[in-house]
Amino acid sequence: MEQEQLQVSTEILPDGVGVISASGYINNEGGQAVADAVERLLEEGSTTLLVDLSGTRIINSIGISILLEILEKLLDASGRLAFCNLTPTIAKTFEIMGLAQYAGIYPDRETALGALGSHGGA
Amino acid sequence: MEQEQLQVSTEILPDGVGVISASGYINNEGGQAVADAVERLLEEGSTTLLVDLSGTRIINSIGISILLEILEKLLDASGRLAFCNLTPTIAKTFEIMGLAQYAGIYPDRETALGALGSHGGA
Amino acid sequence: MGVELHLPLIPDVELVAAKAVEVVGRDLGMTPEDIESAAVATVEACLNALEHGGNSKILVRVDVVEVEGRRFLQAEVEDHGVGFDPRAVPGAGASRVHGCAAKRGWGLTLIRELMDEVQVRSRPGLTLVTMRKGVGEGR
Amino acid sequence: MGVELHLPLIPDVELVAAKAVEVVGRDLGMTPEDIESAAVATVEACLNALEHGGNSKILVRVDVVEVEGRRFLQAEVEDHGVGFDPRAVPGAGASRVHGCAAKRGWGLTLIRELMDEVQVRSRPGLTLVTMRKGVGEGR
Ligand SMILES: Nc1ncnc2c1ncn2[C@@H]1O[C@H](COP(=O)(O)OP(=O)(O)O)[C@@H](O)[C@H]1O
Ligand SMILES: Nc1ncnc2c1ncn2[C@@H]1O[C@H](COP(=O)(O)OP(=O)(O)O)[C@@H](O)[C@H]1O
Repeated sequence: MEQEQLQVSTEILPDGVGVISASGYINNEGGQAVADAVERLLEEGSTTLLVDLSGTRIINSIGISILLEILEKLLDASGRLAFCNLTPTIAKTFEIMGLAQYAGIYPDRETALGALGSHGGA
Repeated sequence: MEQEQLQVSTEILPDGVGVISASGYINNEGGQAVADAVERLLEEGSTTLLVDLSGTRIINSIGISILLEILEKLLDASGRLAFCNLTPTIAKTFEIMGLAQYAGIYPDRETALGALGSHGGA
Repeated sequence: MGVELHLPLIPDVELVAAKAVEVVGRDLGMTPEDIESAAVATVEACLNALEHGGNSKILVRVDVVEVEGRRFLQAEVEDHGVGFDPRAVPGAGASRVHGCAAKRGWGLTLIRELMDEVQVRSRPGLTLVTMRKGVGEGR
Repeated sequence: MGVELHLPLIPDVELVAAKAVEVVGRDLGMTPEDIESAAVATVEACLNALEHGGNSKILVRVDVVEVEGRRFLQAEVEDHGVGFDPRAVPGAGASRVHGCAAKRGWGLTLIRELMDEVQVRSRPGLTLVTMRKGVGEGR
Protein backbone atom coordinates (compact mmCIF):
# COMPACT_ATOMS: atom_id res chain seq x y z
CA MET A 1 0.00 0.00 0.00
CA GLU A 2 1.30 3.42 0.98
CA GLN A 3 4.83 2.12 0.77
CA GLU A 4 5.49 3.97 -2.44
CA GLN A 5 4.87 7.37 -0.86
CA LEU A 6 8.31 8.92 -0.55
CA GLN A 7 9.77 9.27 2.92
CA VAL A 8 12.91 11.33 3.38
CA SER A 9 14.99 11.75 6.51
CA THR A 10 18.33 13.46 7.01
CA GLU A 11 21.15 13.43 9.52
CA ILE A 12 24.62 14.95 9.72
CA LEU A 13 27.27 12.50 10.91
CA PRO A 14 29.98 13.55 13.39
CA ASP A 15 32.51 13.90 10.55
CA GLY A 16 30.20 16.31 8.74
CA VAL A 17 28.88 13.97 6.07
CA GLY A 18 25.19 14.58 5.44
CA VAL A 19 23.10 11.44 4.94
CA ILE A 20 19.72 11.48 3.23
CA SER A 21 17.59 8.33 3.47
CA ALA A 22 14.87 8.16 0.87
CA SER A 23 12.38 5.37 0.34
CA GLY A 24 9.44 5.26 -2.01
CA TYR A 25 8.73 6.34 -5.56
CA ILE A 26 11.26 8.82 -6.93
CA ASN A 27 8.98 10.73 -9.30
CA ASN A 28 8.99 14.52 -9.68
CA GLU A 29 7.77 15.03 -6.11
CA GLY A 30 10.12 12.38 -4.76
CA GLY A 31 13.11 13.81 -6.63
CA GLN A 32 12.17 17.27 -5.40
CA ALA A 33 11.98 16.04 -1.81
CA VAL A 34 15.50 14.65 -2.10
CA ALA A 35 16.68 17.87 -3.75
CA ASP A 36 15.15 19.92 -0.90
CA ALA A 37 16.97 17.74 1.63
CA VAL A 38 20.25 18.31 -0.22
CA GLU A 39 19.66 22.08 -0.14
CA ARG A 40 18.93 22.00 3.57
CA LEU A 41 22.10 20.06 4.34
CA LEU A 42 24.11 22.42 2.12
CA GLU A 43 22.74 25.37 4.07
CA GLU A 44 23.80 23.66 7.25
CA GLY A 45 27.33 23.51 5.86
CA SER A 46 27.41 19.88 4.80
CA THR A 47 28.96 19.59 1.32
CA THR A 48 29.74 15.86 1.31
CA LEU A 49 26.44 14.08 0.95
CA LEU A 50 25.27 10.49 0.76
CA VAL A 51 21.83 9.51 -0.49
CA ASP A 52 20.74 6.09 0.79
CA LEU A 53 18.04 4.66 -1.48
CA SER A 54 17.26 1.45 0.39
CA GLY A 55 13.50 1.21 0.30
CA THR A 56 13.30 2.74 -3.18
CA ARG A 57 12.32 0.25 -5.87
CA ILE A 58 10.79 2.45 -8.46
CA ILE A 59 11.87 5.68 -10.08
CA ASN A 60 11.14 7.68 -13.18
CA SER A 61 13.28 9.78 -15.48
CA ILE A 62 11.76 13.04 -14.25
CA GLY A 63 12.73 12.24 -10.67
CA ILE A 64 16.25 11.30 -11.72
CA SER A 65 16.52 14.50 -13.80
CA ILE A 66 15.88 16.48 -10.64
CA LEU A 67 18.70 14.58 -8.95
CA LEU A 68 20.95 15.50 -11.92
CA GLU A 69 20.09 19.17 -11.39
CA ILE A 70 20.85 19.12 -7.70
CA LEU A 71 24.10 17.26 -8.41
CA GLU A 72 25.11 20.07 -10.76
CA LYS A 73 24.36 22.62 -8.08
CA LEU A 74 26.35 20.67 -5.50
CA LEU A 75 29.35 20.35 -7.81
CA ASP A 76 29.19 24.13 -8.36
CA ALA A 77 29.49 24.51 -4.58
CA SER A 78 32.52 22.17 -4.67
CA GLY A 79 30.54 19.50 -2.88
CA ARG A 80 30.37 15.76 -3.43
CA LEU A 81 27.43 13.41 -3.75
CA ALA A 82 27.31 9.64 -3.42
CA PHE A 83 24.53 7.07 -3.53
CA CYS A 84 24.17 3.70 -1.88
CA ASN A 85 21.75 0.79 -1.73
CA LEU A 86 20.52 1.06 -5.30
CA THR A 87 18.67 -1.83 -6.88
CA PRO A 88 20.38 -3.12 -10.05
CA THR A 89 17.73 -1.42 -12.20
CA ILE A 90 18.17 1.93 -10.47
CA ALA A 91 21.96 1.63 -10.72
CA LYS A 92 21.59 0.92 -14.42
CA THR A 93 19.33 3.94 -14.84
CA PHE A 94 21.92 6.12 -13.08
CA GLU A 95 24.56 4.80 -15.50
CA ILE A 96 22.41 5.45 -18.56
CA MET A 97 21.46 8.95 -17.46
CA GLY A 98 25.04 9.84 -16.57
CA LEU A 99 24.49 10.39 -12.86
CA ALA A 100 27.04 7.65 -12.14
CA GLN A 101 29.75 9.72 -13.87
CA TYR A 102 29.60 12.50 -11.33
CA ALA A 103 28.43 10.75 -8.20
CA GLY A 104 29.89 7.70 -6.49
CA ILE A 105 27.67 4.61 -6.41
CA TYR A 106 28.32 2.26 -3.49
CA PRO A 107 26.70 -1.01 -2.48
CA ASP A 108 26.00 -0.02 1.11
CA ARG A 109 26.33 2.77 3.60
CA GLU A 110 29.55 1.57 5.21
CA THR A 111 31.41 1.30 1.90
CA ALA A 112 30.11 4.70 0.85
CA LEU A 113 31.10 6.43 4.08
CA GLY A 114 34.51 4.77 3.96
CA ALA A 115 35.10 6.02 0.43
CA LEU A 116 33.78 9.51 1.17
CA GLY A 117 35.86 9.76 4.33
CA SER A 118 39.11 8.54 2.84
CA HIS A 119 38.94 11.13 0.09
CA GLY A 120 38.42 13.93 2.57
CA GLY A 121 35.10 14.49 4.35
CA ALA A 122 33.50 17.82 5.20
CA MET B 1 7.68 -2.85 -6.23
CA GLU B 2 8.53 -6.12 -4.58
CA GLN B 3 7.62 -4.66 -1.22
CA GLU B 4 4.46 -6.71 -1.05
CA GLN B 5 6.30 -10.02 -1.18
CA LEU B 6 6.09 -11.38 2.35
CA GLN B 7 9.23 -11.45 4.40
CA VAL B 8 9.22 -13.31 7.69
CA SER B 9 11.97 -13.44 10.29
CA THR B 10 11.96 -14.94 13.76
CA GLU B 11 13.93 -14.60 16.96
CA ILE B 12 13.62 -15.94 20.49
CA LEU B 13 14.20 -13.28 23.14
CA PRO B 14 16.22 -14.06 26.30
CA ASP B 15 13.01 -14.46 28.35
CA GLY B 16 11.77 -17.08 25.88
CA VAL B 17 9.22 -14.98 23.99
CA GLY B 18 9.29 -15.81 20.29
CA VAL B 19 8.99 -12.82 17.97
CA ILE B 20 7.90 -13.13 14.35
CA SER B 21 8.33 -10.10 12.12
CA ALA B 22 6.25 -10.22 8.99
CA SER B 23 6.03 -7.60 6.28
CA GLY B 24 4.22 -7.78 2.99
CA TYR B 25 0.91 -9.11 1.75
CA ILE B 26 -0.76 -11.55 4.15
CA ASN B 27 -2.58 -13.71 1.61
CA ASN B 28 -2.75 -17.52 1.78
CA GLU B 29 0.99 -17.86 1.23
CA GLY B 30 1.78 -15.01 3.61
CA GLY B 31 -0.52 -16.41 6.31
CA GLN B 32 1.04 -19.84 5.81
CA ALA B 33 4.54 -18.37 6.16
CA VAL B 34 3.56 -16.83 9.49
CA ALA B 35 1.91 -20.10 10.56
CA ASP B 36 5.07 -22.02 9.66
CA ALA B 37 7.14 -19.61 11.75
CA VAL B 38 4.78 -20.14 14.69
CA GLU B 39 5.16 -23.92 14.34
CA ARG B 40 8.95 -23.63 14.25
CA LEU B 41 9.03 -21.50 17.39
CA LEU B 42 6.63 -23.90 19.13
CA GLU B 43 8.94 -26.78 18.29
CA GLU B 44 11.80 -24.81 19.76
CA GLY B 45 9.81 -24.58 22.97
CA SER B 46 8.55 -21.02 22.70
CA THR B 47 4.85 -20.87 23.61
CA THR B 48 4.51 -17.12 24.15
CA LEU B 49 4.62 -15.54 20.72
CA LEU B 50 4.45 -12.02 19.33
CA VAL B 51 3.77 -11.29 15.66
CA ASP B 52 5.03 -7.86 14.62
CA LEU B 53 3.20 -6.70 11.49
CA SER B 54 5.02 -3.44 10.86
CA GLY B 55 5.57 -3.39 7.13
CA THR B 56 2.27 -5.14 6.43
CA ARG B 57 -0.33 -2.87 4.87
CA ILE B 58 -2.51 -5.31 3.04
CA ILE B 59 -4.11 -8.57 4.01
CA ASN B 60 -6.93 -10.78 2.89
CA SER B 61 -9.47 -12.91 4.71
CA ILE B 62 -7.82 -16.17 3.61
CA GLY B 63 -4.51 -15.10 5.14
CA ILE B 64 -6.22 -14.07 8.37
CA SER B 65 -8.14 -17.36 8.46
CA ILE B 66 -4.82 -19.17 8.49
CA LEU B 67 -3.74 -17.04 11.46
CA LEU B 68 -7.00 -18.04 13.20
CA GLU B 69 -6.14 -21.70 12.67
CA ILE B 70 -2.66 -21.37 14.04
CA LEU B 71 -4.01 -19.41 17.00
CA GLU B 72 -6.34 -22.32 17.78
CA LYS B 73 -3.42 -24.71 17.62
CA LEU B 74 -1.34 -22.51 19.91
CA LEU B 75 -4.18 -22.22 22.45
CA ASP B 76 -4.48 -26.01 22.40
CA ALA B 77 -0.81 -26.12 23.35
CA SER B 78 -1.54 -23.66 26.19
CA GLY B 79 0.42 -20.99 24.40
CA ARG B 80 -0.27 -17.29 23.94
CA LEU B 81 -0.22 -15.12 20.86
CA ALA B 82 -0.07 -11.34 20.56
CA PHE B 83 0.16 -8.93 17.64
CA CYS B 84 1.69 -5.47 17.38
CA ASN B 85 2.11 -2.67 14.86
CA LEU B 86 -1.18 -3.24 13.06
CA THR B 87 -2.55 -0.54 10.79
CA PRO B 88 -6.03 0.63 11.87
CA THR B 89 -7.59 -1.32 8.99
CA ILE B 90 -5.79 -4.53 9.91
CA ALA B 91 -6.72 -4.06 13.58
CA LYS B 92 -10.33 -3.60 12.52
CA THR B 93 -10.20 -6.76 10.42
CA PHE B 94 -8.81 -8.69 13.39
CA GLU B 95 -11.72 -7.39 15.49
CA ILE B 96 -14.31 -8.35 12.90
CA MET B 97 -12.89 -11.81 12.37
CA GLY B 98 -12.57 -12.47 16.09
CA LEU B 99 -8.82 -12.81 16.21
CA ALA B 100 -8.70 -9.92 18.67
CA GLN B 101 -10.77 -11.97 21.17
CA TYR B 102 -8.10 -14.57 21.59
CA ALA B 103 -4.90 -12.68 20.89
CA GLY B 104 -3.64 -9.47 22.45
CA ILE B 105 -3.33 -6.51 20.10
CA TYR B 106 -0.71 -3.94 21.10
CA PRO B 107 0.40 -0.69 19.49
CA ASP B 108 4.11 -1.49 19.47
CA ARG B 109 6.65 -4.11 20.39
CA GLU B 110 7.60 -2.63 23.76
CA THR B 111 4.01 -2.48 24.99
CA ALA B 112 3.39 -6.00 23.76
CA LEU B 113 6.48 -7.47 25.38
CA GLY B 114 5.68 -5.65 28.62
CA ALA B 115 2.18 -7.09 28.66
CA LEU B 116 3.31 -10.60 27.71
CA GLY B 117 6.09 -10.53 30.29
CA SER B 118 3.98 -9.29 33.18
CA HIS B 119 1.47 -12.10 32.69
CA GLY B 120 4.17 -14.73 32.75
CA GLY B 121 6.63 -15.25 29.91
CA ALA B 122 7.92 -18.54 28.54
CA MET C 1 -12.59 9.44 -15.77
CA GLY C 2 -11.88 6.51 -13.48
CA VAL C 3 -9.52 3.59 -13.67
CA GLU C 4 -10.73 0.42 -15.39
CA LEU C 5 -8.99 -2.90 -15.00
CA HIS C 6 -9.50 -6.26 -16.71
CA LEU C 7 -7.81 -8.87 -14.58
CA PRO C 8 -7.16 -12.54 -15.35
CA LEU C 9 -6.83 -15.25 -12.72
CA ILE C 10 -3.15 -15.02 -11.78
CA PRO C 11 -1.76 -15.03 -8.25
CA ASP C 12 -1.91 -11.67 -6.45
CA VAL C 13 -3.59 -9.93 -9.38
CA GLU C 14 -5.96 -8.36 -6.82
CA LEU C 15 -3.01 -6.17 -5.78
CA VAL C 16 -3.37 -4.30 -9.07
CA ALA C 17 -6.88 -3.34 -7.98
CA ALA C 18 -5.59 -2.37 -4.53
CA LYS C 19 -3.01 -0.11 -6.16
CA ALA C 20 -5.69 1.54 -8.28
CA VAL C 21 -7.75 2.25 -5.15
CA GLU C 22 -4.66 3.67 -3.48
CA VAL C 23 -3.81 5.99 -6.36
CA VAL C 24 -7.38 7.25 -6.73
CA GLY C 25 -7.79 7.60 -2.97
CA ARG C 26 -4.60 9.61 -2.65
CA ASP C 27 -5.67 11.85 -5.50
CA LEU C 28 -8.92 12.47 -3.59
CA GLY C 29 -6.99 13.34 -0.44
CA MET C 30 -8.45 10.44 1.55
CA THR C 31 -6.75 9.41 4.78
CA PRO C 32 -4.33 6.45 4.62
CA GLU C 33 -6.72 4.52 6.84
CA ASP C 34 -9.73 5.05 4.58
CA ILE C 35 -7.63 4.20 1.54
CA GLU C 36 -6.47 0.98 3.17
CA SER C 37 -9.99 0.00 4.15
CA ALA C 38 -11.21 0.54 0.60
CA ALA C 39 -8.22 -1.39 -0.75
CA VAL C 40 -8.77 -4.39 1.52
CA ALA C 41 -12.49 -4.46 0.69
CA THR C 42 -11.68 -4.30 -3.01
CA VAL C 43 -9.17 -7.12 -2.64
CA GLU C 44 -11.88 -9.27 -1.01
CA ALA C 45 -14.36 -8.53 -3.79
CA CYS C 46 -11.72 -9.39 -6.38
CA LEU C 47 -10.90 -12.69 -4.67
CA ASN C 48 -14.58 -13.68 -4.74
CA ALA C 49 -14.91 -12.67 -8.37
CA LEU C 50 -11.73 -14.52 -9.34
CA GLU C 51 -12.80 -17.61 -7.41
CA HIS C 52 -16.34 -17.77 -8.75
CA GLY C 53 -15.98 -15.93 -12.04
CA GLY C 54 -15.24 -18.92 -14.23
CA ASN C 55 -12.51 -18.53 -16.79
CA SER C 56 -13.27 -15.01 -17.95
CA LYS C 57 -11.47 -11.92 -16.74
CA ILE C 58 -12.96 -9.88 -13.97
CA LEU C 59 -13.58 -6.17 -14.38
CA VAL C 60 -12.71 -3.57 -11.76
CA ARG C 61 -13.64 0.10 -11.98
CA VAL C 62 -12.46 2.70 -9.50
CA ASP C 63 -14.19 6.07 -9.76
CA VAL C 64 -15.25 9.14 -7.87
CA VAL C 65 -19.01 9.51 -7.58
CA GLU C 66 -21.20 12.12 -5.98
CA VAL C 67 -24.36 10.97 -4.25
CA GLU C 68 -26.63 13.50 -2.58
CA GLY C 69 -23.88 16.06 -2.41
CA ARG C 70 -21.37 13.70 -0.84
CA ARG C 71 -18.30 12.42 -2.63
CA PHE C 72 -17.31 8.79 -2.57
CA LEU C 73 -14.55 6.65 -3.91
CA GLN C 74 -16.46 3.89 -5.69
CA ALA C 75 -14.98 0.51 -6.50
CA GLU C 76 -16.98 -1.88 -8.66
CA VAL C 77 -16.01 -5.50 -9.18
CA GLU C 78 -17.76 -7.45 -11.90
CA ASP C 79 -17.49 -11.11 -12.83
CA HIS C 80 -19.27 -13.34 -15.31
CA GLY C 81 -19.51 -16.54 -13.32
CA VAL C 82 -22.47 -18.55 -12.08
CA GLY C 83 -23.63 -15.87 -9.68
CA PHE C 84 -25.27 -16.38 -6.29
CA ASP C 85 -28.07 -15.11 -4.09
CA PRO C 86 -26.48 -12.53 -1.80
CA ARG C 87 -29.42 -12.76 0.66
CA ALA C 88 -28.82 -16.48 1.08
CA VAL C 89 -25.26 -15.97 2.31
CA PRO C 90 -25.21 -16.16 6.08
CA GLY C 91 -23.26 -13.29 7.58
CA ALA C 92 -20.17 -14.74 9.18
CA GLY C 93 -21.07 -14.48 12.84
CA ALA C 94 -18.93 -13.91 15.86
CA SER C 95 -15.92 -16.06 15.28
CA ARG C 96 -15.38 -18.96 17.61
CA VAL C 97 -11.83 -20.15 17.60
CA HIS C 98 -12.66 -23.43 19.27
CA GLY C 99 -15.40 -25.61 17.96
CA CYS C 100 -16.98 -24.73 14.65
CA ALA C 101 -14.86 -21.72 13.91
CA ALA C 102 -15.81 -19.76 10.83
CA LYS C 103 -12.52 -19.89 9.06
CA ARG C 104 -13.89 -18.88 5.66
CA GLY C 105 -16.83 -16.83 4.57
CA TRP C 106 -15.54 -13.49 5.78
CA GLY C 107 -15.24 -11.71 2.45
CA LEU C 108 -18.67 -10.08 2.21
CA THR C 109 -18.71 -9.33 5.94
CA LEU C 110 -15.40 -7.51 5.73
CA ILE C 111 -16.52 -5.61 2.64
CA ARG C 112 -19.66 -4.40 4.44
CA GLU C 113 -17.73 -3.41 7.57
CA LEU C 114 -14.89 -1.62 5.80
CA MET C 115 -16.94 0.36 3.26
CA ASP C 116 -19.70 2.92 3.79
CA GLU C 117 -22.14 1.65 1.18
CA VAL C 118 -22.23 -1.76 -0.45
CA GLN C 119 -24.52 -3.17 -3.08
CA VAL C 120 -24.34 -6.72 -4.42
CA ARG C 121 -26.24 -7.61 -7.57
CA SER C 122 -25.97 -11.09 -8.98
CA ARG C 123 -27.56 -13.33 -11.56
CA PRO C 124 -26.10 -16.18 -13.58
CA GLY C 125 -23.44 -14.63 -15.80
CA LEU C 126 -23.19 -11.27 -14.05
CA THR C 127 -22.21 -10.43 -10.51
CA LEU C 128 -21.53 -6.80 -9.67
CA VAL C 129 -20.34 -5.63 -6.28
CA THR C 130 -20.46 -1.85 -5.84
CA MET C 131 -18.63 -0.42 -2.84
CA ARG C 132 -18.34 3.20 -1.72
CA LYS C 133 -16.14 4.91 0.80
CA GLY C 134 -16.85 8.54 1.70
CA VAL C 135 -14.18 11.09 0.90
CA GLY C 136 -13.06 13.36 3.69
CA GLU C 137 -14.69 11.55 6.54
CA GLY C 138 -13.25 9.25 9.14
CA ARG C 139 -15.25 6.30 10.34
CA MET D 1 -5.25 -13.89 -20.72
CA GLY D 2 -3.23 -10.79 -19.85
CA VAL D 3 -3.97 -7.78 -17.72
CA GLU D 4 -5.61 -4.79 -19.41
CA LEU D 5 -5.71 -1.34 -17.82
CA HIS D 6 -7.47 1.84 -18.82
CA LEU D 7 -5.81 4.67 -16.94
CA PRO D 8 -6.87 8.31 -16.66
CA LEU D 9 -4.48 11.18 -16.03
CA ILE D 10 -4.19 11.21 -12.25
CA PRO D 11 -0.96 11.49 -10.27
CA ASP D 12 1.01 8.24 -9.92
CA VAL D 13 -1.50 6.25 -11.96
CA GLU D 14 1.53 4.72 -13.75
CA LEU D 15 2.14 2.75 -10.54
CA VAL D 16 -0.94 0.67 -11.34
CA ALA D 17 0.80 -0.40 -14.56
CA ALA D 18 4.02 -1.08 -12.64
CA LYS D 19 2.07 -3.31 -10.24
CA ALA D 20 0.53 -5.21 -13.16
CA VAL D 21 4.01 -5.83 -14.59
CA GLU D 22 5.18 -6.99 -11.18
CA VAL D 23 2.31 -9.45 -10.70
CA VAL D 24 2.65 -10.91 -14.20
CA GLY D 25 6.45 -11.06 -13.95
CA ARG D 26 6.29 -12.86 -10.61
CA ASP D 27 3.79 -15.33 -12.03
CA LEU D 28 6.27 -16.00 -14.85
CA GLY D 29 9.07 -16.57 -12.36
CA MET D 30 11.14 -13.64 -13.62
CA THR D 31 13.96 -12.33 -11.46
CA PRO D 32 13.23 -9.29 -9.28
CA GLU D 33 15.75 -7.34 -11.36
CA ASP D 34 14.06 -8.16 -14.67
CA ILE D 35 10.67 -7.39 -13.18
CA GLU D 36 11.92 -4.02 -11.95
CA SER D 37 13.45 -3.17 -15.30
CA ALA D 38 10.20 -3.97 -17.07
CA ALA D 39 8.25 -1.99 -14.49
CA VAL D 40 10.43 1.12 -14.82
CA ALA D 41 10.26 0.95 -18.63
CA THR D 42 6.48 0.61 -18.47
CA VAL D 43 6.28 3.57 -16.10
CA GLU D 44 8.24 5.68 -18.61
CA ALA D 45 5.99 4.65 -21.49
CA CYS D 46 2.92 5.49 -19.39
CA LEU D 47 4.31 8.92 -18.49
CA ASN D 48 4.83 9.72 -22.18
CA ALA D 49 1.38 8.46 -23.07
CA LEU D 50 -0.24 10.41 -20.23
CA GLU D 51 1.68 13.56 -21.14
CA HIS D 52 0.97 13.45 -24.85
CA GLY D 53 -2.22 11.44 -24.94
CA GLY D 54 -4.67 14.33 -24.80
CA ASN D 55 -7.65 13.91 -22.54
CA SER D 56 -8.48 10.30 -23.25
CA LYS D 57 -7.43 7.39 -21.10
CA ILE D 58 -4.34 5.45 -21.96
CA LEU D 59 -4.46 1.69 -22.42
CA VAL D 60 -1.90 -0.69 -20.96
CA ARG D 61 -1.77 -4.41 -21.70
CA VAL D 62 0.60 -6.79 -19.96
CA ASP D 63 0.82 -10.26 -21.49
CA VAL D 64 3.02 -13.27 -22.02
CA VAL D 65 3.99 -13.80 -25.64
CA GLU D 66 6.07 -16.42 -27.36
CA VAL D 67 8.28 -15.31 -30.23
CA GLU D 68 10.45 -17.84 -32.04
CA GLY D 69 10.26 -20.26 -29.16
CA ARG D 70 11.23 -17.69 -26.54
CA ARG D 71 8.87 -16.38 -23.91
CA PHE D 72 8.57 -12.70 -23.15
CA LEU D 73 6.66 -10.51 -20.79
CA GLN D 74 5.10 -7.96 -23.13
CA ALA D 75 3.88 -4.55 -22.04
CA GLU D 76 2.00 -2.41 -24.51
CA VAL D 77 1.12 1.21 -23.85
CA GLU D 78 -1.34 2.91 -26.18
CA ASP D 79 -2.48 6.51 -26.29
CA HIS D 80 -4.73 8.49 -28.59
CA GLY D 81 -2.89 11.78 -28.69
CA VAL D 82 -1.26 13.72 -31.51
CA GLY D 83 1.47 11.13 -32.06
CA PHE D 84 5.05 11.77 -33.13
CA ASP D 85 7.75 10.50 -35.41
CA PRO D 86 9.85 8.14 -33.30
CA ARG D 87 12.79 8.35 -35.77
CA ALA D 88 12.93 12.11 -35.34
CA VAL D 89 13.52 11.87 -31.59
CA PRO D 90 17.23 12.24 -30.94
CA GLY D 91 18.55 9.58 -28.60
CA ALA D 92 19.48 11.27 -25.36
CA GLY D 93 23.26 11.18 -25.62
CA ALA D 94 25.89 10.92 -22.98
CA SER D 95 24.66 13.17 -20.24
CA ARG D 96 26.70 16.25 -19.50
CA VAL D 97 26.02 17.65 -16.11
CA HIS D 98 27.65 20.98 -16.83
CA GLY D 99 26.74 22.89 -19.91
CA CYS D 100 23.78 21.74 -21.96
CA ALA D 101 22.87 18.77 -19.83
CA ALA D 102 20.07 16.61 -21.18
CA LYS D 103 17.76 16.82 -18.20
CA ARG D 104 14.71 15.56 -20.06
CA GLY D 105 14.25 13.30 -23.02
CA TRP D 106 15.37 10.10 -21.30
CA GLY D 107 12.12 8.15 -21.47
CA LEU D 108 12.57 6.32 -24.78
CA THR D 109 16.28 5.80 -24.14
CA LEU D 110 15.57 4.14 -20.80
CA ILE D 111 12.83 2.01 -22.31
CA ARG D 112 15.22 0.75 -25.01
CA GLU D 113 18.00 0.03 -22.51
CA LEU D 114 15.83 -1.70 -19.92
CA MET D 115 13.82 -3.92 -22.27
CA ASP D 116 14.95 -6.59 -24.72
CA GLU D 117 12.76 -5.59 -27.66
CA VAL D 118 10.99 -2.29 -28.22
CA GLN D 119 8.75 -1.16 -31.04
CA VAL D 120 7.21 2.29 -31.30
CA ARG D 121 4.41 2.89 -33.77
CA SER D 122 2.78 6.29 -33.95
CA ARG D 123 0.40 8.28 -36.10
CA PRO D 124 -1.98 11.08 -35.19
CA GLY D 125 -4.54 9.52 -32.88
CA LEU D 126 -2.70 6.31 -32.11
CA THR D 127 0.66 5.74 -30.49
CA LEU D 128 1.55 2.20 -29.47
CA VAL D 129 4.74 1.31 -27.63
CA THR D 130 5.38 -2.45 -27.44
CA MET D 131 8.09 -3.60 -25.04
CA ARG D 132 9.31 -7.13 -24.34
CA LYS D 133 11.49 -8.58 -21.65
CA GLY D 134 12.68 -12.19 -21.97
CA VAL D 135 11.54 -14.63 -19.33
CA GLY D 136 14.15 -16.72 -17.61
CA GLU D 137 17.18 -14.86 -18.84
CA GLY D 138 19.34 -12.34 -17.07
CA ARG D 139 20.73 -9.43 -18.99
N1 LIG E 1 -18.70 -13.21 -7.10
C1 LIG E 1 -19.33 -14.29 -6.61
N2 LIG E 1 -19.89 -15.20 -7.46
C2 LIG E 1 -20.53 -16.28 -6.97
N3 LIG E 1 -20.66 -16.55 -5.66
C3 LIG E 1 -20.15 -15.68 -4.77
C4 LIG E 1 -19.47 -14.52 -5.19
N4 LIG E 1 -19.07 -13.84 -4.09
C5 LIG E 1 -19.48 -14.56 -3.03
N5 LIG E 1 -20.14 -15.68 -3.43
C6 LIG E 1 -20.75 -16.71 -2.57
O1 LIG E 1 -20.94 -16.19 -1.28
C7 LIG E 1 -20.23 -16.97 -0.32
C8 LIG E 1 -19.66 -16.09 0.77
O2 LIG E 1 -18.68 -15.22 0.25
P1 LIG E 1 -17.68 -14.51 1.20
O3 LIG E 1 -18.43 -13.84 2.29
O4 LIG E 1 -16.85 -13.59 0.39
O5 LIG E 1 -16.81 -15.65 1.81
P2 LIG E 1 -15.77 -16.68 1.17
O6 LIG E 1 -15.55 -16.29 -0.26
O7 LIG E 1 -14.56 -16.54 2.02
O8 LIG E 1 -16.44 -18.02 1.31
C9 LIG E 1 -19.16 -17.69 -1.11
O9 LIG E 1 -18.75 -18.88 -0.50
C10 LIG E 1 -19.88 -17.94 -2.43
O10 LIG E 1 -20.70 -19.05 -2.35
N1 LIG F 1 3.28 8.88 -26.60
C1 LIG F 1 3.81 9.95 -27.22
N2 LIG F 1 3.05 10.78 -27.95
C2 LIG F 1 3.57 11.85 -28.58
N3 LIG F 1 4.87 12.19 -28.51
C3 LIG F 1 5.69 11.40 -27.78
C4 LIG F 1 5.21 10.25 -27.12
N4 LIG F 1 6.27 9.66 -26.49
C5 LIG F 1 7.34 10.43 -26.76
N5 LIG F 1 7.01 11.48 -27.54
C6 LIG F 1 7.90 12.53 -28.07
O1 LIG F 1 9.24 12.07 -27.98
C7 LIG F 1 10.01 12.94 -27.18
C8 LIG F 1 11.04 12.18 -26.40
O2 LIG F 1 10.40 11.33 -25.48
P1 LIG F 1 11.20 10.72 -24.27
O3 LIG F 1 12.43 10.10 -24.80
O4 LIG F 1 10.30 9.81 -23.55
O5 LIG F 1 11.61 11.96 -23.39
P2 LIG F 1 10.72 13.01 -22.56
O6 LIG F 1 9.32 12.55 -22.59
O7 LIG F 1 11.36 12.99 -21.23
O8 LIG F 1 10.94 14.31 -23.30
C9 LIG F 1 9.00 13.66 -26.30
O9 LIG F 1 9.47 14.91 -25.89
C10 LIG F 1 7.82 13.79 -27.24
O10 LIG F 1 7.99 14.87 -28.12
